[in-house]
This record gives sequence, structure tokens and C-alpha cells, in this order.
Amino acid sequence: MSVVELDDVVVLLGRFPALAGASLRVDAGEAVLLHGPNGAGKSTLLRLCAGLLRPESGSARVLDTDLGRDRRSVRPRVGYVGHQSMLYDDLTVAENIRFWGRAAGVSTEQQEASARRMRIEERLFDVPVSRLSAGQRRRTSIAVAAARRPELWLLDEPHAGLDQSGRDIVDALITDAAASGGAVLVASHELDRVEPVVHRRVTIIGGTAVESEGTTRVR
Amino acid sequence: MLVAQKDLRIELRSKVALNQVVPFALLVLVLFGFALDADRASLTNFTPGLYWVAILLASVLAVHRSVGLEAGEGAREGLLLSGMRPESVYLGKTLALIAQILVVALMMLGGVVILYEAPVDDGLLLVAALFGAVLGVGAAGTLYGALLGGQRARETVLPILLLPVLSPVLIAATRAFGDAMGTVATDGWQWTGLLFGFGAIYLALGVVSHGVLMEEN
Amino acid sequence: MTHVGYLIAGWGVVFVGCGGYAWSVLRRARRVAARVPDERARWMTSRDAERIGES
Amino acid sequence: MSATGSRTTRVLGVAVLIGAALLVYLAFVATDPDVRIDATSGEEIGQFDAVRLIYVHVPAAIIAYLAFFVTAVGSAVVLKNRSVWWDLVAGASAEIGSLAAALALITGSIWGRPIWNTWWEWGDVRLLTTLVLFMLSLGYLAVRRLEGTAEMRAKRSAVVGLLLIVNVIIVNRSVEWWENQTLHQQSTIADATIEDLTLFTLFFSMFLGLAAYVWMLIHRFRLAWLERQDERFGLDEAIERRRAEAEGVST
Repeated sequence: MSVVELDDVVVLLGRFPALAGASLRVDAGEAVLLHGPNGAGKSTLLRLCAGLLRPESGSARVLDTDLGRDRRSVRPRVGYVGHQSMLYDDLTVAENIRFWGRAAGVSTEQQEASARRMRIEERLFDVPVSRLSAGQRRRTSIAVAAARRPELWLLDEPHAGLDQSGRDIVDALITDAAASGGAVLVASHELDRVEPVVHRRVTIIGGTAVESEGTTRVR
Repeated sequence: MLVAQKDLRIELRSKVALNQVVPFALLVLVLFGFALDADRASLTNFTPGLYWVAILLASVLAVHRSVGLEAGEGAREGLLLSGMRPESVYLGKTLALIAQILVVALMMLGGVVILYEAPVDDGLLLVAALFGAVLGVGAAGTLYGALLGGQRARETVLPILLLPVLSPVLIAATRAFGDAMGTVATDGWQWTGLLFGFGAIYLALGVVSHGVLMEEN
Repeated sequence: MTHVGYLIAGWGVVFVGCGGYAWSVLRRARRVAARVPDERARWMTSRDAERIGES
Repeated sequence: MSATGSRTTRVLGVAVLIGAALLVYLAFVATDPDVRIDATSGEEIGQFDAVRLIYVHVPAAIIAYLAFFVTAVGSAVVLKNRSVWWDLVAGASAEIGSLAAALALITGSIWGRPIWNTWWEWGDVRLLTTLVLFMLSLGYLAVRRLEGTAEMRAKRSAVVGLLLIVNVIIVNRSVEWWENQTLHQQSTIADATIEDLTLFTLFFSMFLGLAAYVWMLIHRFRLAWLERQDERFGLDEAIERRRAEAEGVST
């Protein structure tokens, strides 16, 4: 079963075609690495799959939903972690997790489990997000997304700003998600880091996706 | 309600409304005092008008702040991704905005009573009109604020969009206050009814259109 | 005739306003039209998008 | 084929020009100034020659309201079925509408000076409503100019366009309540003292205004369509260029 099915999709940012006819298939249980130069369209592709952008032409199906028709029902089912933290700076870590958890209808236990899993230190819970380091923020955002138990993970440079233990947690997250029948799309420049945990590598250049030769299948 | 709670908690932490919007509104009042040459009689006469002009200007700031909360760090996208219904987001943000403007308006009321020695004849009417007007400002402000969302031109476009829309609020609130302060012979309750009507219309419009607006920014 | 100044001003504003607007529209149109191929220049003959978001 | 002209618009344009010349003749030569004799004092009263201003003021005001009505209808259709055609019509109509509203305000003010003895009358319902309409229309046009894709622009401005008419109604009601006395001529046409030729000229001026509106609307719509096509045409090229980036790297 395909979780993501893109066929010749064009996405506009203003008048700029950030995706210029990209095609991609990702099956359930698969972790796929997206790589390519800056500005190639990786982030746009992830945001498209999250239902945040509208396909201008071509067909885009995510989790069996046609994004051209309905983008709303896809959103709560994906775990999107982008460049922005999507956290409120003035609220504490605990308040952010609680707010976003309740907004998505996630139980308190699930929220707590997710925070534990990201190994967010207890002492940080009452610290406003504005005083966190970039890595701590990233952990918090991933914890918020993980609490929803997404069927499709969309990770945009998830390792950026994380320390070694944080990176290990992200790697474990990717592996577990794929192993439990979900799908993962990771955009990253750190090939060495991500290659071992993904099944397949896709290159994105000039707004189109190119399936890489010699896909490395590690697990 | 969740969103309202969140907005108000942020406000309690950052105290932007308290530390920046209230002083701004009071400053406007003081400037009016200077401009009108400290003529007691005319100052008392103009109190309702000056008061509401100051409130509307301060409200534009409050709307900016309310929209700005979602604009920073991609929180707007977070709301979209959370699958929360756009209507409840709208109602929550409106409620929080109303609460903040209400606090500003009440403090300002103290300001005019002290600074302009505004006579208060009918306290009940005063408070009722205040609620009605703030309801309208909050409902319309959130609606037009959502419209501009993360636009870079927001700061310049919001006032020219919002202030004409709020002109009926200005008229009605000024009249109702005029009656309550005994400076104008008119039926203030009728005007208060108009204020609540305006608020109800905008609340309904906001609930209906917020889904479209949240998507399209 | 009375109020001659007012009459000139009123009628003048209307003619200048309409004329100026019409002129500016025509001028802008000429400039844009030069960049658009003839077969796509009219809605009637090139309805490639009747709904927003379709193409 | 000229940029936005066609046989229809040329015929219509020439007709409007001839009509305008005819209107000038009717307004300044054929019709009489408004002079009446006061029954008690025997003095001459009335608007004298200033009455000739209503032949531009009234059509401007009517076209302004008509234009925004069209904008509101267009906005509603856009929200309902995402029609591109109506989006462009709504935008075109609003632009003409704000021009007409401005002209109505200016001519009204010029007329008011000799007749009401004031450039501006705060108590007047229609005056204030039109003023607020004008300001709201500036907001609408500002929203249309905001950045974003064509789709965003269409939806956003459709909401504003629809609210525009709601706002105008609310403002009108509240101002009427505020100052229910009005200096405005209560429906000039119903006034039995108006002579036939004056009445005819007034109707003619409205008809001419309507024709001029239609002419401008067609041209403005075609301009908007051209701009849209230009944007889309540029898009195909941009996609090609974007794809070329990929080939440059993979080879």
C-alpha cells in the first residue's frame, strides 16, 4: 500500500515553481531519504505531503487522500517537523506540549510518554521555550509531533542542532516508525548519518525527484 | 476555549497588552488633552469620542499582537496540522482578544474619569455599551487579522481595512457613552443594542469564513 | 450663468478622472498584451482555467 | 486586434463619447437652471445653474453602488464555485467603483458648497455612507494587491468583497440612526416640479454612466485576464527552467 503517491506534481510558492513535476512513491513500512542541493524543493515536497501546500497540477495522494481535493483530513495524521519549531515562545515546554496535545486530541499519558521518549529533562518542563537552545526546541517539536502517533513522518533536517544522544533518538524514531508499518520521509544533507536507517534514497534537484541508482537497503 | 486559554496565558506571561497597549491608549488620551488646550468643558463634552478613538487605535495594536502570536515560529501551520476546527480557533482567539481589550477599556475608563473628570450618570449603561463595543471590535478584529495572517504588509493594511469597518462601532459606542455620561440626549440602550447586533453579525461572519481565511495565507 | 467655477470644477473632475483611468488601463493593457500570445489573450477563446486552482 | 479592444468595445466607446457630448449639450444648453419664485417673499430661490452638477454627481453615485454590488455578487460566486471569471470581474468592478465613489464625493462636495454652503456635511447619511464605502474599497483594493498565489488572492479578496457590502449596509443603518435628518434631496426624481427635459437629461446621464461603466469594466476585465495569462505563461517557462536545473546536475 502506498502512503505517498506523487505524480508529476507542480507546487507554486508565489509565482515560483518550487516543485516542477515531481513523482514519488513511498510505501508503508518504508523510510526514504530525500537529498539534494539547497533550494531543490525538499522542504516544499514535505510541506506538500503534510497538506500545507496545494498541488497546482499533477496528482498527489497521501494516506489515500487526494490533496487536490482535501488537504484537511491528511494533516492530523502526519507528523511534520519543519525548520520552524511551531512552539509558542512565551509558554513553557510543558504548556506547549499540553496545548498541542490537547489541540490534536491526544491523551495526557501519550504526551508524557512522548516527552520521555525524546528524553526532555524534567527541569526543562517549566522553562519558557524562548530560553531553550535550538536542540532542546527541536526535541520538544518532535515530542509534540510524536505524541500524535503519526502514520507518516515528514522530517525536515531532523538532526540539525541536535547532540549525539538526540540524533540517536531520532534515528531510533525513524527505524521504529518504519518497522511498525508507518512511512518516513527524511530530508537531510547528512547522508552518512541517515543512510544506515533508511531503505531508499531519492535525489531532488530542480523541483523534480530522481530515484537514485544503487539504493542502499540496510534493514 | 483551548486557544483562548493559550492566548491569555501567553498574555499573562508577556504582559504586552498591559505594558504596551494600555500605556499607548493612555498616551493618546493625554495627547488629546494637550491638543484641546485643557478646556474642561469641551474635554468633558468630547470624552466619549476621544475615549473610543483611543480604544480603536489601541485595539489595532492588540489585533496585531493576537495575529503575531500565530505568525511567529510557524504556529499557524501547527494549528492547521493539529486538525482543530477553524471555527473553534476563531472563537478562541476572539475570546482572548475581547478579554484583553476589555481590560484595556476598563483601565482607560478609569483614565478618562480621572483625567477628563468624565461624569458618570448611568454606570450600567456604560458597562453594557462597553461590552457590546468590545465584542464587535474583537469579532471584527480577529476576522480581518486572520485575513492578513502572515503577510508582510499586515501592519500597514490592517488599519485601513479594519478602521472603516469599525466606524459603526465608533458611532454607536460614542452615542451610548454620551447618554451614559449625560452629555448627549439620546437613547443609549438602543445604541447598545446596535453594538451587540454588530458584534453578533461579525461573530457569525467570522465563524463562517475563518476556515477559508486560515487556509489561504 | 451662475456658479461657473463650480460647474467647471465638477464636470472637469469627472471627465479627467474617467479619461485618465481609461487611458491608464489601455496603456497597461498594451504593455501586457505584448507579452501574451494572441491565442491566449481572450477569455472567450482561451478558457484554460475556469476554476481557480485548475489548469 | 488591439490589446483589450474589440468591435463591441469600439462601438460602445464611440457611443459613450457621442453620448457625453450630447449630455454636455443637454446639461448646459437645453435644460434650464433651477429657479423658482418663493411664494411668500417673491424672491428667486432654487439651485440656479449649480443644478447642472447633478448630471454628473447622480450617475457617479449610482455607478459606485452598482459597481460594488457587482463586486459582492462576484465575491459570493467565487466563494461558492471558485470561478476565475467572477474573481476578475469583482476586482475590475471594485476598481471602477472606487473611482466612481471618489468622483461622487468630489462632485457632491463641489455642489454642496454653493447650495448647502458647506463643502462637507457631517450629519448627512448618504454622504457618510459613500465616504465609508470609498474607504472600504481602498481596503479591498489593498487586499487584492497583497502577495500570494492567484488562488489565495481570489479567496481572500472574495471574503473582503462580500463583507464590503455587509459593512456598507451596517454603516448606512447606523448613520441613519445617528443623524436621521438629512440635507440630501429626498429622491430628486419623485419631485413633481422637475421639468420633463431635466428629468430626461438626468435619466440620460445615468444611462450614459452605465454605458461608460460597462465599457470600462470590459477593458479592465480584459486587462486582468491578460495579466493572469502573462503570469501563467511565465509559469510554463519557469517550470521548464526549474527542470533544467536538474538536468544540469545529473549529467
